Amino acid sequence: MDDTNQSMSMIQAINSALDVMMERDDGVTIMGEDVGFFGGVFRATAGLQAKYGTHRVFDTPITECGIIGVAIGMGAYGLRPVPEIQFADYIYPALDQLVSEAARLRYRSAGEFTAPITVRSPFGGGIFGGQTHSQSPEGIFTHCSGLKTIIPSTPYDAKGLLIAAIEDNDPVIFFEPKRIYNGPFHGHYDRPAVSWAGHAAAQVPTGYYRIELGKANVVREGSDVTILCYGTMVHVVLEAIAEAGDVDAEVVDLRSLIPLDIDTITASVNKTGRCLIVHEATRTSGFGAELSALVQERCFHALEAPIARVTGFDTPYPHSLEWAYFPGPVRIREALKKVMKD
Amino acid sequence: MDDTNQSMSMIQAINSALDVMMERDDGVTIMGEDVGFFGGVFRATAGLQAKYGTHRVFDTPITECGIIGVAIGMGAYGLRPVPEIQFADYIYPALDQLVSEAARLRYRSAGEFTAPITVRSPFGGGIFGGQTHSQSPEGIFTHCSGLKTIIPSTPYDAKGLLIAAIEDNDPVIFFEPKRIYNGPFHGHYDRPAVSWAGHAAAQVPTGYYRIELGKANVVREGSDVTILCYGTMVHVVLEAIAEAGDVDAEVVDLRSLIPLDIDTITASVNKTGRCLIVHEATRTSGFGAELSALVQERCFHALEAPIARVTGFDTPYPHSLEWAYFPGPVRIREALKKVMKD
Amino acid sequence: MTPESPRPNQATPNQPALQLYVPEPPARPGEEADFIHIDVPPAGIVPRPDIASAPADMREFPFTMIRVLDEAGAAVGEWNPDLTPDLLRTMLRSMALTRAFDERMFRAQRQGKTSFYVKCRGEEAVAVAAAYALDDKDMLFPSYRQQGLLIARDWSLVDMMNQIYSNREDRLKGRQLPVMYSVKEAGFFSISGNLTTQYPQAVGWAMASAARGDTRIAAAWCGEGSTAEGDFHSACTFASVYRAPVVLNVVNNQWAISSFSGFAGGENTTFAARGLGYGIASLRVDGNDPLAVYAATKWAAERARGNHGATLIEHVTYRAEGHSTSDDPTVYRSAGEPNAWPLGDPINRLQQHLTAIGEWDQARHAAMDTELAEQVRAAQKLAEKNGTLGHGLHHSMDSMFEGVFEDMPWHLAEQRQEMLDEWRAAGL
Amino acid sequence: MTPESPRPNQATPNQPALQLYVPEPPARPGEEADFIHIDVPPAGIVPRPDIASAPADMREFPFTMIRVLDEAGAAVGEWNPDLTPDLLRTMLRSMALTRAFDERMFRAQRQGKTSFYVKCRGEEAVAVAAAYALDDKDMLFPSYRQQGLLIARDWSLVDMMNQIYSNREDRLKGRQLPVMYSVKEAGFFSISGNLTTQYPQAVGWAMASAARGDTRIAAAWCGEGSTAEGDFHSACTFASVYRAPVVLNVVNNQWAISSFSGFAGGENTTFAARGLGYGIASLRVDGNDPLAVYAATKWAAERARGNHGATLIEHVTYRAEGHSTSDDPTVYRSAGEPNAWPLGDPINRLQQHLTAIGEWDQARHAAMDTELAEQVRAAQKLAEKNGTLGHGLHHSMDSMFEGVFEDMPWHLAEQRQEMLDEWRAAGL
Ligand SMILES: Cc1ncc(C[n+]2csc(CCOP(=O)(O)OP(=O)(O)O)c2C)c(N)n1
Ligand SMILES: Cc1ncc(C[n+]2csc(CCOP(=O)(O)OP(=O)(O)O)c2C)c(N)n1
Ligand SMILES: [Mg+2]
Ligand SMILES: [Mg+2]
Repeated sequence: MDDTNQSMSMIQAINSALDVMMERDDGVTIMGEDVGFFGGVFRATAGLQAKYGTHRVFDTPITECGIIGVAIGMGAYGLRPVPEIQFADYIYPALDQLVSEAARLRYRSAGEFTAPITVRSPFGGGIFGGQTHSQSPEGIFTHCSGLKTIIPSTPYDAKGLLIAAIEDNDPVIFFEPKRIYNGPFHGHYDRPAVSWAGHAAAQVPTGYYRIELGKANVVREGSDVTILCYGTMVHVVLEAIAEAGDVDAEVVDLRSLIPLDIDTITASVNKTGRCLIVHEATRTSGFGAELSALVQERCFHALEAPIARVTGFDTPYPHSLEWAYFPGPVRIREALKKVMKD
Repeated sequence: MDDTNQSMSMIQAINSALDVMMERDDGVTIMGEDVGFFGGVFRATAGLQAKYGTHRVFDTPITECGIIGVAIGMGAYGLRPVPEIQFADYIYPALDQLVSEAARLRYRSAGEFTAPITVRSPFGGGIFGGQTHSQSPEGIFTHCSGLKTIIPSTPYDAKGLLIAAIEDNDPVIFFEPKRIYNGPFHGHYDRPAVSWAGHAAAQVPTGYYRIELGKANVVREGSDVTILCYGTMVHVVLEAIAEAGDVDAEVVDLRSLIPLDIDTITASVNKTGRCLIVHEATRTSGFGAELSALVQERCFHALEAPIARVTGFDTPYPHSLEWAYFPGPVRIREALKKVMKD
Repeated sequence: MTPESPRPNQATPNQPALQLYVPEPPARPGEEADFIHIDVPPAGIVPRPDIASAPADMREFPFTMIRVLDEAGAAVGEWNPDLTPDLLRTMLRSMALTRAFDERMFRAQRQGKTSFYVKCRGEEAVAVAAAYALDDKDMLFPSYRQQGLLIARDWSLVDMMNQIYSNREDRLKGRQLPVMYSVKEAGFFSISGNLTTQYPQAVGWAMASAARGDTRIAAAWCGEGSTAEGDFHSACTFASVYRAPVVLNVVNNQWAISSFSGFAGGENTTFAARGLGYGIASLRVDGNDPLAVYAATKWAAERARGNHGATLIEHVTYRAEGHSTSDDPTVYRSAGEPNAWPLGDPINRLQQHLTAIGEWDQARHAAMDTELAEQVRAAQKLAEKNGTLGHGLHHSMDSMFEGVFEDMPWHLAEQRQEMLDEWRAAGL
Repeated sequence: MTPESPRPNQATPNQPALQLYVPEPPARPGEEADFIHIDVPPAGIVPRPDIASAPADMREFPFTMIRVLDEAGAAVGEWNPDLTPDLLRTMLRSMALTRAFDERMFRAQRQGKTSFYVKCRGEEAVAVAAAYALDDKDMLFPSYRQQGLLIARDWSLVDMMNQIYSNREDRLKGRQLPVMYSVKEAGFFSISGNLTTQYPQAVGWAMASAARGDTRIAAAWCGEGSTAEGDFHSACTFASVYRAPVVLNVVNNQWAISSFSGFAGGENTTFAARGLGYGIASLRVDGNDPLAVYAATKWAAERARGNHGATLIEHVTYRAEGHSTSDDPTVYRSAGEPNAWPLGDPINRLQQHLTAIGEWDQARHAAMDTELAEQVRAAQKLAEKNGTLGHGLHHSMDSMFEGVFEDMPWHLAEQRQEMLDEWRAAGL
């Protein structure tokens, strides 16, 4: 482990993770729409084609089905493809290749063939992107056996988790909360944007390190209530707690949805007796439902109030009404009050 | 309403629903792989092409994406397409057209264009169909705003619900539990198959009738525990209760996942104080998770024990190990014991 | 490499090492632009087949280019549609209005009045000329870059701007990204943000129209990059199998964001050739020649109306500016490209033609430009009275819950109430 | 019709009513079979281009048919691969073994020993001849109907049967539907139940091989019906763009379950023509002529090895029996079809050729058939010792939870425990 630290934004940390892994493993291959010469519409792959060549970093035709299908074939050959889906909203044409193929290849071939691919994709709202640049489809992937689903919330985690995902021999869906690529976002769209500079988790080692998949991070200890969240919402939740002032909440940043760190979750809820779940995705059958089910199955007798969910509403993502839709500090604060009262 | 009744299997009831609707509304148009001359691999559309012509019942190229995309266009024109996806396992290539297009067309065009399509598809296991003829992907659709998801458990319900689905002006995913097309199945694969003949719900009116979408059916009243289930599982659950003997369970056949009959569910759980959820789909992030979350959010103070789930395991559907995978009477009975004890 | 990955087989004289070919555009920033790979045949040389021709008898059409306007601005050859000067002027005006509208809305985005805008500069003929070649009642399934269709169909600029601003008069209630119009009244289908999904939908609409004995046909557009999506293939397959009355347009503007057309397969054949694979009649036209676009569209429309099946048309054109307001093309393509582009500008070319036939002059053109700029400015003023994005007037927050379904189910009603309660509780 | 649906436009002399065309096969049950639409050119007339030919110079190949064996059983023309009698006999034997295996396993399914089986009768040449034309180390991405590949690569019949029986020696642990083999050792990719997904995977494998400077190429197979899936299009697009060293085979056996090839677009052009659309070299061969299949595959393989790019090959053949054990073709197609089929039977044709050149005779053929039947019977006996589906020996129930991931996560371990506890509690 190289322990020189450097201040990085999340996008820089992701770029660094890719760079480190391309350097270490010549099977790591990046592909996707506009990821090559241009370096990606969010610049995640900037500079990598120039450094590693077009054989290892290349633009693709605009077919998400093809991108994933081809990546699976490359993975079966023995490479470690890291395909990018330009926006998570465009992952659906690839769904069959992901859930029927990548997710099941190891199983159905009894380990003869595997799909060690890491699918990177920016997800989530907060950028006025409308219905097709804002979605949070992570719940779907958590329902499909054979896929891991990872979502970082800081530059440090993004790099360590992405490296672990690429090294993983199973397919990983790596959703990047695009709203916090360039700075943490606390949910107040009307306040000036802040950058990552100065944030503790923006101090990122320049070299190789990994964060084990399946380990949550308790980003704030507390005794009143457990808040389960991930991605952008971690920052919004922290802001809401700060604004509420009077609730000593424990905040668990899941980081890994599958595999889930159930021990950290149950330990926390057993301690606090209350639980609030926050995600941007639509509510019904979102990952929050699974979290709620798991928590009540395991912490039933410890629970003092119903587990509550603050989520995106069950509508398509509405362009101009984004800030009513987005689960911001107001909604979280109000939900906290309710959970504490019940 | 024509009130001549006739004994019908589920597949006959579905065929009858299609026939009745094609007769009543010349916009109803059936399309899909092998649905035309052949009448479908399960015979659901048998005889309809001969009766209504190739313009209204036709075979299609093998592209689920195309089938749904074309159906959406026909729906936007003003027809009421009823596309068939041969097996629910093959619906993924159509996912983008379903969730990004059909589900959002009304919303994004503010009602100018709609997709009044009913997507029929056989789903579920129990037929030694292996990984790609056995899946239960309903959970995914319940997560996507703008789609209704319907699952019948008897011939009577299948016809009434399918008619209501076709008449609905929004897109409906209509999953047909193929294991019970030709007879109810109680979960004992090693006992002789039974036919629908003689089953009360196999008495089906030959004419038009509808069952409102969004209304559950309490198929067994009871006071000890509420069991939420749908499709094939309704029959397996009833069998498990009969075998258990000592539990007075109330069985709610949801019939409609979206919209959900929340009032019937909460009334029942508030009465019994216990809740078991049963489905064939894989557990994590399945619709059972949403049911569990909803029930604990609404019936928290009435609950005497944790809500439990009996589901398919989180693996691909294993061909030869089907009867260990399938949530049969043994598993349900054991879960019931646990729920009653806790 | 994964643990189980094998070593590559050693190359031998009989079996040389394989090599991965990765396309490269002719020029990157700092290099000289070069369109030598685009073969430009003289105008007028391509014959015009009968509209009932079998696709098998038309296999050479994807490999040439239908061009009507020659270098001097004369309309020549069998494809010359012989339009009246009035119609030519109307087309010129619609193209110029499209461009004026684009300029203004691009600026509005830069001024923070909206989140997003997409121009079609250089590609105006593709949409505008097609609109005039089709019937007003034919159904259009566009991508985000065919605003010219709406403008040619005389749709209200204010209405379009209301959508761009997501303001209180936006008929789409602020739900859609700017430029994702939906105008049923003008036969303009709701634009999707997901590429090429409109293609099979257009085919389905056309099949429905045919099944009902209607006379209306459908037309769809997608970019050359978008042809790679599976939806394109589904659409072409259905269009071929059922001989659907649909015109499938591929707008080859050479770029898909930063990816040149080679990444869509453009190095190995034309995009019109895609149609050959399905046995669909396929034409390739100079997309910056409004008369050629008009003529090809007319041919395809007549073919469809005569129950002779679908046509695929590749329009060879050039995206003269960035992909959208989110894009900066100087980062990935040669700055010299717009000038090196061999097919000129569609507005200039029609202007030249009208001038050549004595039906137009410099002064009238300048007057038109001034008038159109004024028209757009006036429309903008009206639209902005209804609000701009993030500034004041918009649809009510709780309208968000409407229209997901025809009737609002309980869970949405409950979520709406939850939202209203939270606001109230928070004192907002 | 929906509430908002418009009335169709009235037809006029200028605008006749549109009609929806829906394909119909030439014959249905009770009608006389007819393959007049399949044009069969004489053997030997198609020239053999250089393996480095540009696709643009080969555009006529999709519209003819490469045939080597003439009616008398002579091998003629430029495509004659000049194989040794030994290799010809080996090919014959593999085809006959494939057929014997099919017969036996079909019967095993009928006897309730397994849930499902798929025969390839009449199509044996497509897989077997290709296997010999490729290198043993080339990677194969088959559909469920290319069991001939495995047999030609001398894979163990017992191992295949173990899979079909899902028994305790099934290397796939009973997880997969019968016939969905996976044999890495034989370069045979895990078969998917979802159609055409293997196509882009094959292209990806080939691209990886090229990127690594390997010498191994890939080959994929799908049915003509499966060409309609978006995956086919993605694969062809990638194969074209990156000139991937891959052979893409379309097995046109005229039927996709009950749908004749017209529903995949076969009425309007050939399936080989699909390749034209991408600028991929495309060949169309008599799929029941083992020498033609061999020669075309060899050409494509050499082309790929020489870094000249991908080839698409349509194999014109006929599915002589039902789709699978779940299917009864007499319900939807004319009973006379197998006899009317103009390209004969691949085993008969190779037998005829070997006999014609004096390298084979009736007696040897009969002896071979007897020997192969015995070989299959013996294999079956061995396999059945390991169990048949639903009868005794199989992998342990809890093996179900293994191999979902490389390492079992807690939730699967917990579910496994739950299952075991439930059984125990139930006294099972
Ligand atoms: C399914 C999907 N994938 C990716 C995108 C992102 N995207 C938007 S526009 C675009 C490029 C399209 O290029 P082209 O089809 O050539 O059309 P043009 O923009 O040139 O008009 C891409 C990749 C998308 N909108 N939808
Ligand atoms: C994605 C998907 N859709 C549908 C099916 C159902 N299905 C299985 S085989 C088949 C027909 C395939 O026909 P073809 O491609 O011609 O191959 P053949 O069986 O003739 O070899 C169909 C529709 C499937 N397996 N996967
Ligand atoms: Mg383009
Ligand atoms: Mg076939």
